[in-house]
Amino acid sequence: MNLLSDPVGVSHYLVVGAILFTTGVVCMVVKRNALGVLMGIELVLNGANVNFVAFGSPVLRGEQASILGLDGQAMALFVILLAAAEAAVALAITLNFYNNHATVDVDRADDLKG
Amino acid sequence: MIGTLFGVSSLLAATSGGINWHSFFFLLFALLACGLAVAVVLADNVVRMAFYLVLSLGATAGLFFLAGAEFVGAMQLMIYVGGTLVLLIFGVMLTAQEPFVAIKTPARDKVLAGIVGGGLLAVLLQAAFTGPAWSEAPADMAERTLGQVTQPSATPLGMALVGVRVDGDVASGERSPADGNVRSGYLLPFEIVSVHLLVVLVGAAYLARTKRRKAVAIARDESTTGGVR
Amino acid sequence: MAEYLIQTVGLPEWLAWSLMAGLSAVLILNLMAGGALVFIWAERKVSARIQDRLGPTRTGGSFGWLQSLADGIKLLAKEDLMPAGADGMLFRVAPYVSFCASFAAFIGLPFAFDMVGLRLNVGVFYVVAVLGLEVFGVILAGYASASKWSLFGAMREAAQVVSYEVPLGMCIVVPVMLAGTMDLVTIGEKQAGWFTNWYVFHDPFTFVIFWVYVTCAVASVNRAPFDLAEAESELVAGFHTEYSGLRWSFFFMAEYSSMFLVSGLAAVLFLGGWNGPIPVASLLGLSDGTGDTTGVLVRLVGLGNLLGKATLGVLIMMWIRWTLPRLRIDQVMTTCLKYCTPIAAVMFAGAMTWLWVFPGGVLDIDTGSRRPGEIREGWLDGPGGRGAAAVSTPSSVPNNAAVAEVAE
Amino acid sequence: METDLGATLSTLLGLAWLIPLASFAAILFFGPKMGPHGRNSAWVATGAIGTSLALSLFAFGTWMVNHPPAVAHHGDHGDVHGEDHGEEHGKEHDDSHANNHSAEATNRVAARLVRFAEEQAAEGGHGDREHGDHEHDGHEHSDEGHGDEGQHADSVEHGDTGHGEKIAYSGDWYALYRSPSLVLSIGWYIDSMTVLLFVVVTFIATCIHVYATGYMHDELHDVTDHEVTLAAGGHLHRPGRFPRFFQALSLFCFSMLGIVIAGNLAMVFIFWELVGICSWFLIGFYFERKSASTAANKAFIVNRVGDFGMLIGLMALWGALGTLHFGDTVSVDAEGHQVVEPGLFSLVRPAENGHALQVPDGMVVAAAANRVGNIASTVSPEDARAVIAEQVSGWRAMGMGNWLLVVAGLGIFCGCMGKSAQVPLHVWLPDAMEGPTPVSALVHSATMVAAGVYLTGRFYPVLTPDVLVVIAYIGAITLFIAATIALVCTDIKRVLAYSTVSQLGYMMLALGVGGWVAGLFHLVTHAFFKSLLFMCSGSVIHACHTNDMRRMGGLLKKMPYTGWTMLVGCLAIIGAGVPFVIGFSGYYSKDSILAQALLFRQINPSHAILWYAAAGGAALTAFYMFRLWFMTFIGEPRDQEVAAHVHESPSVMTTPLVVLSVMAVAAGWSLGSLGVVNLLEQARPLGTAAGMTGGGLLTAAVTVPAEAASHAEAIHVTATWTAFATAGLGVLLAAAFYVWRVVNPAVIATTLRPVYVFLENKWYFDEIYNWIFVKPAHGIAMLASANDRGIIDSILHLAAWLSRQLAAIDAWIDRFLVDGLINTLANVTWTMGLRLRHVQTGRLRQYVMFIVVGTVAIFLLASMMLSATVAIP
Repeated sequence: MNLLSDPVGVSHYLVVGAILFTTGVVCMVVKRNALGVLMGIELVLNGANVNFVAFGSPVLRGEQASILGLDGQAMALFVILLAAAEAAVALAITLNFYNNHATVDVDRADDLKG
Repeated sequence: MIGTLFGVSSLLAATSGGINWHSFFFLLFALLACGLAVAVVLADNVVRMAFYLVLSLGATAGLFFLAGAEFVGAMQLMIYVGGTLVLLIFGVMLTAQEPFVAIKTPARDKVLAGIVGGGLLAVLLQAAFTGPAWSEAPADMAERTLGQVTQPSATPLGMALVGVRVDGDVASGERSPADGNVRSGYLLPFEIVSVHLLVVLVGAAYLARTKRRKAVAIARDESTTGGVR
Repeated sequence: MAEYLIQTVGLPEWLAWSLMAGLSAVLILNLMAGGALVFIWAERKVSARIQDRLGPTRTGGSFGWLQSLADGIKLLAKEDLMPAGADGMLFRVAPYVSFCASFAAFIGLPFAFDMVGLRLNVGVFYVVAVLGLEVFGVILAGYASASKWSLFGAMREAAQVVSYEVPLGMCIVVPVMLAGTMDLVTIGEKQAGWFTNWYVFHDPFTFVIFWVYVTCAVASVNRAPFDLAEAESELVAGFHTEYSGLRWSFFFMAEYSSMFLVSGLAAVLFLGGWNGPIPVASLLGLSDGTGDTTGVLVRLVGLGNLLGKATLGVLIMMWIRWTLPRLRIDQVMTTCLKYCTPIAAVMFAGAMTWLWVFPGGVLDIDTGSRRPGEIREGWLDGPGGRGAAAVSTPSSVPNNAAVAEVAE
Repeated sequence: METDLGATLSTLLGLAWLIPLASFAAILFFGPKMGPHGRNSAWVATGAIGTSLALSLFAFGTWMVNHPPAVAHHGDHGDVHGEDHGEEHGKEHDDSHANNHSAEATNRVAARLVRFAEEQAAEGGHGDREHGDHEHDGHEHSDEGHGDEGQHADSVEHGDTGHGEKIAYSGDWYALYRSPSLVLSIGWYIDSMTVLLFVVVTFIATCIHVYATGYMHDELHDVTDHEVTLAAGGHLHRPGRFPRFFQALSLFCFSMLGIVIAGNLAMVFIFWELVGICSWFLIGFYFERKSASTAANKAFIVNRVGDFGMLIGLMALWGALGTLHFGDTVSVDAEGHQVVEPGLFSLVRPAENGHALQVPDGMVVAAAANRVGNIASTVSPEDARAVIAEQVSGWRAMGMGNWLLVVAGLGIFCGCMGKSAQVPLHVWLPDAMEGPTPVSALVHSATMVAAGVYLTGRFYPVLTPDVLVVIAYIGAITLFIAATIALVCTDIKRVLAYSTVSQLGYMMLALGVGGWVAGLFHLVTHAFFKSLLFMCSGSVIHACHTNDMRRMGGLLKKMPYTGWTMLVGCLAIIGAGVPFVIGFSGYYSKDSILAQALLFRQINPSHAILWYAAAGGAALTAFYMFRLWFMTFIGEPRDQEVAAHVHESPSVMTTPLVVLSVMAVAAGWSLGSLGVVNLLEQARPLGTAAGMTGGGLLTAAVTVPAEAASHAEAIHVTATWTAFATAGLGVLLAAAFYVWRVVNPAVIATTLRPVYVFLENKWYFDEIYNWIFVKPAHGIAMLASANDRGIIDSILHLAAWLSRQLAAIDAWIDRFLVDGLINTLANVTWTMGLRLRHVQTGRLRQYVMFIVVGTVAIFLLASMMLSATVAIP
C-alpha cells in the first residue's frame, strides 16, 4: 500500500498511538531517572490521546463520527488536564525523593521491598 | 501560512495526482512524533529527553490539528508542552551536578524492555487493524480540501463542558437542544477536574516544600540501619 | 484574498493558492526580519532620545537608518562560537526553537479581515500556546551553554514566563468572553465601528484589564523591566552569553517579533484590531467582507491600522524599557502573583457581571457590523451542524466558499 | 371558651408540673458541677419550684377570673319554702335530660340536687325515710325550693357558674398505650381542687426548698456521721450529698404535682409509685444509718401492701368499666360528630340518674356473668346485647355488682391507707422521721401523706356508703391511736409525726362521714400548719442537735422566731379561735369536721362512736401539741450544755417559718366568696352534695348525710363549742402538767404504768407485725434457702461438674484438632508469605514490566478464547 496515495484512516492514527504508547512504556521500563519515568508516562498518556482524538475525529470518520460527536476530544481534554495534575504531583514526589535520598534513581527507591 | 501550504498541496494534488497531501502531512507529523518518542527512549541525557519529548508532543499536536481537533491541539501545545517545560526545568535543576545527567541502565534491561515492548506493540497493532471500520477512510476523504475545518470544535466543546451538548447526537437528529433532552455533557467531570486540579496544586506545594534538615537526617540513619526491614 | 485572485484576476486556482502561500510566507518572514531591523534601529533612536542623545546618525544618511542592516551584515560575518563543555546539539537548536515559536505564532494572527495565515477558531489559544514555546529555546540555550550565567538567566526566564502565563491567560479570556469565540478574526469583526466598540472601552473592567495585559505581555516577552533573563549587570548577558553571530541574531529577531506579536495581539483583542477609530469604510458604505477590489483595499487599510497599532505598542514597550529600572526576581514574582493575578481575576469577574447586567452594551451604538450571538452560532452551519438552525453569517463564508471550490 | 380555658389551664399547670422534672434532670446530670459541692443545685431546684408556684398562682388567678366561686349559702335558709313556678322548671329539667349530657343539662341537675340536699338537711335526721328513689324526691323538693332560690335558679338557667355546679376540664396529653379495651394516658383533670392543691403544694414546697438550703448546709462539705460507727471503729466520713437532696426533692415535687393533675387512675398510680420511691430516697438519705435504711424500706414495703389493694381496685374498675379516666373523654370520630366516652364519674353517677350513685352497667353485667352467658348462648350476639341492655336495670335492682363497686372503692382506699398512714398501715410514718426534717415537713406531713386523702376525695363519687363507713371508722381509729401514742412520745419529730397521722385520721373520718369539703379543707389547712410545725421542730433540732424534748426547754428566749411561729402552728392545729368570730385556719376546718361527725351521729345513732373519737381526739391533740411546745420552749432548760450553744437559725430558715405561719393563720379565712371552702365547694363532685343511703354489705343500712346540712345552726353551734371546750381542756391540762407543774407527769406515768408502757410501745404495733408477718416470712425464707442450698444447688453443682468434664473433652478437641488445623493453615500462609515477599522487589521498572507482560498475556488469552467468535483478519 502506498501511504502517500492512500487516504488516511483511523487505524493509521491507532498505529501512531500504539507506537507512542509502547515507547512510553519502554521508557518507563528503561529509565532509571525518575524524570525519565515521568516522561514515559507522558508519552503513554499521549498515545492514548491520539487514539481518543482519532476515534472522535469527524475528519477521519466522516458521518460515523457524528454519533460520537466530540466525545473523543472531550476525553482527550480530560486526559491532558489529569496528565498536568499528575505531572505536578509526580514532580513533587520526585523532589521529595530527591530531598530524602539525594538522588533521582528510582532503583534506589526500594526501602519497602520485601 | 500552513493554510497556504495546504493550498499548494491541493494544487500539486490537482496536477501530479497520486499524492494525497493529507496523508503526506500525516506521515510527516507521525514520523516526527514516533521518531522523537523513540529518541526519548534512546537518549540518556535528561534534558535532551525532555527536548525530544516536547518536539514529539508538538508533532502530536500537529496530528490533532490534522484530525480536525484544533482545540485539543492547542490545549496539547499549551498544557503538555508547558508541563514538559516544567519537567525540563526540574531535570536541569536536579541534574545540574554531573552524576545524574545520565544514569546508565544495564543493557539486559534494555533488551528485556525491547522484547516486552515489542510484544505490546504487536498486540496493539493487531488491535489497530482488527476493526474493519477503522482501516478505511471515509468516502469523501479523498476530495476534502486539506486544512478545511469540517466542524469547528471549540464552541461545542466549551458548551459540552458547561453541560450542553450540541454536537454529535444533535446532528444525528434524535436529540436536539430544542426539545430539552440533551445529554448533560461534561459539566460534572469538568467541575471534578477543576477541583482536582486545585487539590493537586495544594498537595504538590505541600509535598515539595523544603524540609531539608529532617530529610537528610532520615536519609542518614536509614543509610546506617539499612532501612526498615 | 485567494478568492479575489480567482474571481477578479481570474488566475487558476492552484496558482492563486500558491501565490497566496508564498505571499503570506514572505510577508511574515519579512515582517519578522525586517521588523527586527527596523525595531532595533528604532530602539536605538528611542533610547537615545530618552537619554538625551542622538543615537546612530552616520550609517546610511542622517538618521543612521542603515545601522541595523550594517549590524546584520556584521552578525552574518561573525563566527559562530560554541563553548567546549556545551551540549552541541541543543546549543545549535535552541535559537531556531525560539525563532520558530514566534514565527508559528504569527500564523494565527490576523492582519486584516480574513487576512490571516490560517484561520483557526481557537486562534487566541493557539497564539498564546505557541508564544509560550519561545521560552523553551531560551531554557535550552541556557542549559546547553554550560555556563552558570546562562543557566541562571534561563531559570529566571522559565520561572517568570511560566508564572506570567497565568494572569496573561486571564486577561485574554475577557475579550474571548465578550466576543463569545476564540477566533481572532471574529473578535476583530465584533469591534468594528466606532472606537467605542473597542473592547478596551467596553466597560471599566476591560479598561483596567487591558493594562494588566500590557504588564503581563511585557513580562512574558521578558522585556525590561522584566528582562531578568539577560540582566547584563548581574549575568553577563543572561541566556545568550555564549552566543554570537547568526544564532544570537535569531534570538534577537525572536524577541522583537514576539514583542510585535503581543502588541498585535493586544491590538486585536482590545484595540479593535484592524478597525480604525472611525468606521470610515462602513460610513462610505464599503465592506471588507467582499472579495472584490474595494474589499481588498479596505482590508489593506485595515492592515495599515493593525500594523500601526502594533508598532505603537512596541514603541511603548521601548519607552517603558528605557524609563523603568529592572526589577529584582522576587519583585517580579510579587508583581505577578500578588498584583497581576488577583487584579485580573477580579476584573474577569467584574467583566462577566457587566456582560450579564448589560447584555447589549451600555450605549447601544449600531456598529454596522454583526450583533453578538450571530457569529457565535456560525459553526452550526458546518457539515456536522444543526442545518438551518442559525442564520447564515459572513463569518462562515470562507468555509462555504472552500466547500464550493471543492464542489466545482 | 371552656375549651380555651381548659387548654390554658392545662398548659400552665402542665408546665408547673414539668419544671421540677427539668430541674431534677439538670441536677441529676450536672448537680456536682453546680458550684462548689453543687451549692447552686439548691438554687436550681428552688428556682424551678418557684417558677411552678408562679405558674400555679397564675392558673389560680385565671380560674378565679373565669369561675369566681359563689358564696356557699347553705342550709341556713334551707328551711324556708316558697310556692311558685316549679312545674315548668321541672318540665324543662325533664326534657333537658333527653339530650345527651351537655354542660347545660348537668348544671341544672346538679343545681337541683343541691337544693334537694338542702331540703334534706332541713328535715334533719329523717333523711333515711326516703331512700331508693332520690330522683323523684329530688324533683319535688327542687320544685318547692324555688321560692328563695329563684335568682339562683335563674343563674343556673343562664348557665352561670354558681355554686353546686361542677366545672372540670379533662383531657389527655399523650397516650402511653392505646387499645380498644384500655387507654393508658398522661392526662389532666382540672377543677378548682386541682388548682388549689397546685398552689398549696408548690407554695409549701417553695418555702421548704428555701428552708432546706439553710438546713442542709452541712452537706456542702464532707460530713462525719456520728450516728454511724464503722466496723473498723470510728465514725463514717463521707462527702456531702447536697445536690442529691435537692435532686430527690425536685423529683418528688414533680411526682406529687403529677398525682394532683392526673386525669386517670392509671396515671395516679404511676405517680403514686413515684412519690413512694421519692420518699424512699429521702427517708434513706442517710442510708449509712441502719435505722434510716430500715425505715426507708419499711415505708416502701408498707406502702406496697396498700398499693396491692389499690391494684385490686384498679383491676375491678378497669375489668368492669374498661376505663380509668375520671372525666368523660370527648373525641371526634370519622363521621365528624362528637363521641363522648363516659369516664368513671359519669359512669358511676350518670346524669340520667341525676348523678345519684348507681352501680354502673358494666359492673352489673360483670356480676351477672352467668346470666349473660345464658343469654349469649340462647340468642344471637347482636340482639343479645339488646336483651342484656333491658335486663340490666332489673339485675341492678337485685343488687348485682354492688359488691364489685364496694371492692373497687375499698381497694382504692387501701392505697390511700398506705399512703396516708392509716391504721393498720400507719407504722411507717413515724419511722420515716429518720429523713432530714425538711423532708418530713414536705413529704411526710404536708403533701405526700395527704395524697391518700386527696385521692379519696377525688375518688369520692365512686365510694358507696359501706366504703364510706369503713373509711370513717378507719379514720377514727387512726386518729385516736395516733393521738394517744403522741401523748407519751419524747422525740419531738415523732410527736409531730403521730399528730400528722391523727390529723390524717381526722381527714379520713371527715370524708367518711360525708364531709367532703371538710376533709379536703382540713387537708389544705393542715398542710400549712403541719409543715410549719415540722420546720420549727427542724429549726429546734438544728439548734440543739438532738430530737429529745427532755433535753430542751426554755428555748423561747434563745430562739424567738421559731418559738412564736411554732406557737402559731400549735394554735392552728388545735383549732384555736374565738368561736363564731375568727380563728386560726385549723379552727374552721376542724369545726367543719366535727360538725359533720355530729350530724352523722344524729342521723345514724348507731355510729355515735365516731363523734366521740373526733371530739376526744381534739382534746388529745391540744394536749400533746402544747405538751410539746411547753417542754420545748417554756420553763428552765433541762440540759445546760444543750442550752448553752442554742442559737436562732439563720434567716433563710426563719423566713419560711414566718411566711408559713401567716398562711397557717389565714388559710381558713374567706373574704366574701374568695376562700378555700368556696373553692372546694366549687369542685365538689357531682351528686355528692346530696346525702346517700345505702350499705348492707359491710354495715347495716346507713345514711351519709349531705354536707350542706352540717351548716345548720343546731349542729354547727354544738360542734364549735365542743371543739373549743375540748381544745381548751387539752391546753389547760398540758399547762398544768408542764408549766404550773401542779401535776407531775412522772407520777402519772408510774401510777398508770401499764397504760404508759403500752402507749410508749406504740400499742405494740411493730411487735405484732413482727410476730405476725416478719417472723413467719423469715421462717419461710429460711426453709426456702435451705431447700435452695441443699437440693437445688447440689443439683446445679452436679450439672456444673458434668459440664466441666464435657468441656475438658471439648477443650482437648479444640486444642488438638481445631487449633491444629488453624495453626497449620497459619504456618502455611506464613511460609508462603515469606517466600512471596521476595516478589516485592521494590523496583519500579520491574513492576512496569510485569504490568506489560500481564496485559499482553491477558490479551493473548482473550483473543485465543474469542478467536472462535471474532474473525481476526
